[in-house]
Amino acid sequence: MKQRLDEDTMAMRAAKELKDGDCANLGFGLPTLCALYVPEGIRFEAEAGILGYGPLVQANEAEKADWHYIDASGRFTRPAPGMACFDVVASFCMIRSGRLISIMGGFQVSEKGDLANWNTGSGMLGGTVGGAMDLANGAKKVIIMMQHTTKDGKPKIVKKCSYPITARECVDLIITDLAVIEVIPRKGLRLQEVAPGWTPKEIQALTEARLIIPKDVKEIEL
Amino acid sequence: MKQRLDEDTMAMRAAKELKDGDCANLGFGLPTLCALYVPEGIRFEAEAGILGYGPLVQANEAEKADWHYIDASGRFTRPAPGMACFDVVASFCMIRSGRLISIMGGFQVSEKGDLANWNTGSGMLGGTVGGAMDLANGAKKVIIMMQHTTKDGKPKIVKKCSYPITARECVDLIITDLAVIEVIPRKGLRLQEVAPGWTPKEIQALTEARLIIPKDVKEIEL
Amino acid sequence: MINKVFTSFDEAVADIPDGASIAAECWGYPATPQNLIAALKRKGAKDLTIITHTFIPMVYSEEDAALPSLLLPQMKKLITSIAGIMNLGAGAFLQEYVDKGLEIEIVGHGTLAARLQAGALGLGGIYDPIGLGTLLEEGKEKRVIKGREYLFQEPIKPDYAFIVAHKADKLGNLVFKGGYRGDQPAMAMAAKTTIVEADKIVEVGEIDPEHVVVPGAFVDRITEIPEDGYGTPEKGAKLIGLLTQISSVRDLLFGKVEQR
Amino acid sequence: MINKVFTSFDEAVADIPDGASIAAECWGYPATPQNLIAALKRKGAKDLTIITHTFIPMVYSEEDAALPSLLLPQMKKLITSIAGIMNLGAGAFLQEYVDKGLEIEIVGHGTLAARLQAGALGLGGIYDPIGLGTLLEEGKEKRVIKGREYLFQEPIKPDYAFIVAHKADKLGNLVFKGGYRGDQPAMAMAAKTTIVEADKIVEVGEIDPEHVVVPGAFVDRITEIPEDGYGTPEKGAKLIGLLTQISSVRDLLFGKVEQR
Repeated sequence: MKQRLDEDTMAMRAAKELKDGDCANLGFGLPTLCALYVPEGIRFEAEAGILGYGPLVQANEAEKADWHYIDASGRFTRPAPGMACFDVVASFCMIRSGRLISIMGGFQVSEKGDLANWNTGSGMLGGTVGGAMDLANGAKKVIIMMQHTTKDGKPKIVKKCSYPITARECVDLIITDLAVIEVIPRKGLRLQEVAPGWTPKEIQALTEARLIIPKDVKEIEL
Repeated sequence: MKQRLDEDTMAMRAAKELKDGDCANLGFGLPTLCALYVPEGIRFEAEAGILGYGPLVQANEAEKADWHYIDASGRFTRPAPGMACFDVVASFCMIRSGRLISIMGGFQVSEKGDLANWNTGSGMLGGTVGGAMDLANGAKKVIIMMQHTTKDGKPKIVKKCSYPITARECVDLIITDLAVIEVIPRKGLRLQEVAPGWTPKEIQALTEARLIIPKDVKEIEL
Repeated sequence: MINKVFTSFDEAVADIPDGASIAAECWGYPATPQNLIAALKRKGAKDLTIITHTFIPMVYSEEDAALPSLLLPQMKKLITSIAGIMNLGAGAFLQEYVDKGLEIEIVGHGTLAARLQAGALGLGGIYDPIGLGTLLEEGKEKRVIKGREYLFQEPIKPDYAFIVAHKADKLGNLVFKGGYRGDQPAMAMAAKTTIVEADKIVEVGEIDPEHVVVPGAFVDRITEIPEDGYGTPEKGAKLIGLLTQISSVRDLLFGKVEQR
Repeated sequence: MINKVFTSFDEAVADIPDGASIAAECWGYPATPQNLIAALKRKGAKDLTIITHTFIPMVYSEEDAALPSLLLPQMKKLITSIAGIMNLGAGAFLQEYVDKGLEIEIVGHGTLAARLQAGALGLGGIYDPIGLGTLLEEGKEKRVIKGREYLFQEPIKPDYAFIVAHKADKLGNLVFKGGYRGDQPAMAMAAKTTIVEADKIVEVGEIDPEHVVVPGAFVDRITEIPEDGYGTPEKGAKLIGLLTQISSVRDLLFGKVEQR
């Protein structure tokens, strides 16, 4: 059976979207991994008000964990040269004004680029919005990292989100364990890259939204 | 002829309104003098974003003047222990939220406590508003220090301001070279103290607005 | 010099009446004014409105930490951007209180910050671009300004702010450490009365004027966290040890980057 | 590392087009990004909108200082809270330009700060309590919210902010000195492009993370003020000497407290 990309490979592919000088906010879960695979010169932002924090503290060095230095997902980081601490008002000025790249997880992305990633549908208490709506609306580029399908095999890239949305027409790029898909405003979803061994047709079969499939679809490169 | 209070005496009287722990913003001109006559424990604020600056630099020590440390009137001050520097947004949060006492100059105060102190009436360019409206609306207490009459003897405490106003019903206390007058909301102006040798009747004669004159009007004490 | 220093947390919160609104940070676990929260629990004021960025359930004993959720039985309303962490059971732990009448207002975090900032500036309202087309637009006035749609949002002006600072001088000038600033400067500026617990209270002059984050004019009462108080480094280390024994929390704190 | 450092003020402003809006502080005399202003004058971009807290007339030669008023011949619009200091002739010096079509928008200083902050947060507008019943309410929408009246105010989002900082590290993290912060953090956050002139550019790591006032993400270009530039301590001292020879200015700077 053909393999899907593992989480680290997805993170490596997402990390490729970040260039020297970029500032990025890495969302809860999967996106956190990107911090491990970026070149020098990228700074990460945490909503609490830290830009440019250092490497994550790993489980086997828990004694180094300091609550004062946490990333956007609440994981322990470390101070680093060039870091800046600020308050949440400044943090959301940064987030809302296109100064950051946002890499977030997703429950669903629609063919228009609507994002659902905060609420599983059981009313207001069915999720945690945090800064997700600000990032989705305000980031320079919104990259969604997620599995291509749910655990029971249902498409997560859909015609219309069935979960409550985070923001309308906000997603720029979707990176899944099967493909890289670009959202073209007012046109739809353009398949850009596929996981090794997968064909565009196979990807379309696992995608509810119709994909624009150009002739030059490549294999995902890292 | 009976004397009017000189500027220093007015400043001493105004300074009496400030108590240990108070933070105050001293407006352009006359109010600046209050800084010379307050006891310890009062901190002064400048809109630029300084709280608790040190003594003013005087003309005969101009070589000590440093543009980085200026008061609300743009005069040179000095750093002092316990001082805080902040930005203008924080400064106006402070000014607008009743955390400061404002001592300002005035062109006119009306019997309702309307203040005119920013514009001499020749349109928008007829004055400099700066932070005056914020202070007038937002201060814990608004104290106006001014001469009781204009240079040509006209009353400055009037029924209705003829100059464009700074804010409506904002003044709490008026300190002039003749009297101390309290603004009682929805009642009017209550004469509280008079300059030595002056009678309430004489003060009323130089005041267009009707004064409430209680039995216990005292001489101004310092 | 006027005395803002309180030696007792209980005294520092003694005047908080039933029905008061209180803003308190809760970021990570100990970026929380825990000692003041515990004192308010002891006092027992009722019908409180709590404004906090995250409302984390108590997954450990009250001896180890005191988060805003400790006040649940005393609360009438909760304004928050995170009503419980999903992986820790989402908002389920709140449902019991909602059923008993607790009102919950979910607000995006940036909007929460903007509303506190609006409160601090004395504004009557703001038009915010965030939340359009989502559950959070329900009941909000919409307005198109220069071709773009916005939602009307009310300012937040809490009666009290509980603040946890790194250092406070005796005039109330505050400095923070790392990500502990969070919403706290906006909360301190927006609140009518600001009460601080600081890792350390220092003398006037010990904080460089350029390094002050919240100027003393915004601070009314200061307390110092004692050695056996909540939020000390020792308690923090102990908590991490306890939390990493809960697998779902361990996954949150270290999971994805374990053994790489 | 991406290079934000420009060695020439002219290059730092080279892309500013006709019609651009520029926020620039002008507090006291040298709390002003004078070198960038002088460069913009040399460049000669037209139809500019200048946003500044104070618009002081040039009462000395261009060799000694470069204030926003230097740009008057290039301006279409001025947004300010102080259009000239009264004692220095009030707005009279502006009238000639107004007659030639310069548009002037007077805004209270707190409202200017709130509008910049609103711009930085991406808001569509704010309801501000200041200016009611005054000349400044003219043409503004009024609204009663919870029994109190407010004026609708538009956010300000300048195309460029010119910032004068004390130190900048090469990532653009900024610190200020004394009262020079002023409106500048809000301007830097609200602007699309932020250009800084700093007393000194330092290496990454030389500014303590807790002391940063404007984080580098808000800063696009950095220049260093050279020894012969505007705004150096030497030029400041010379200016004070010159200004105290003008009696009206001397009175402003020292008058009331002289010989006491």
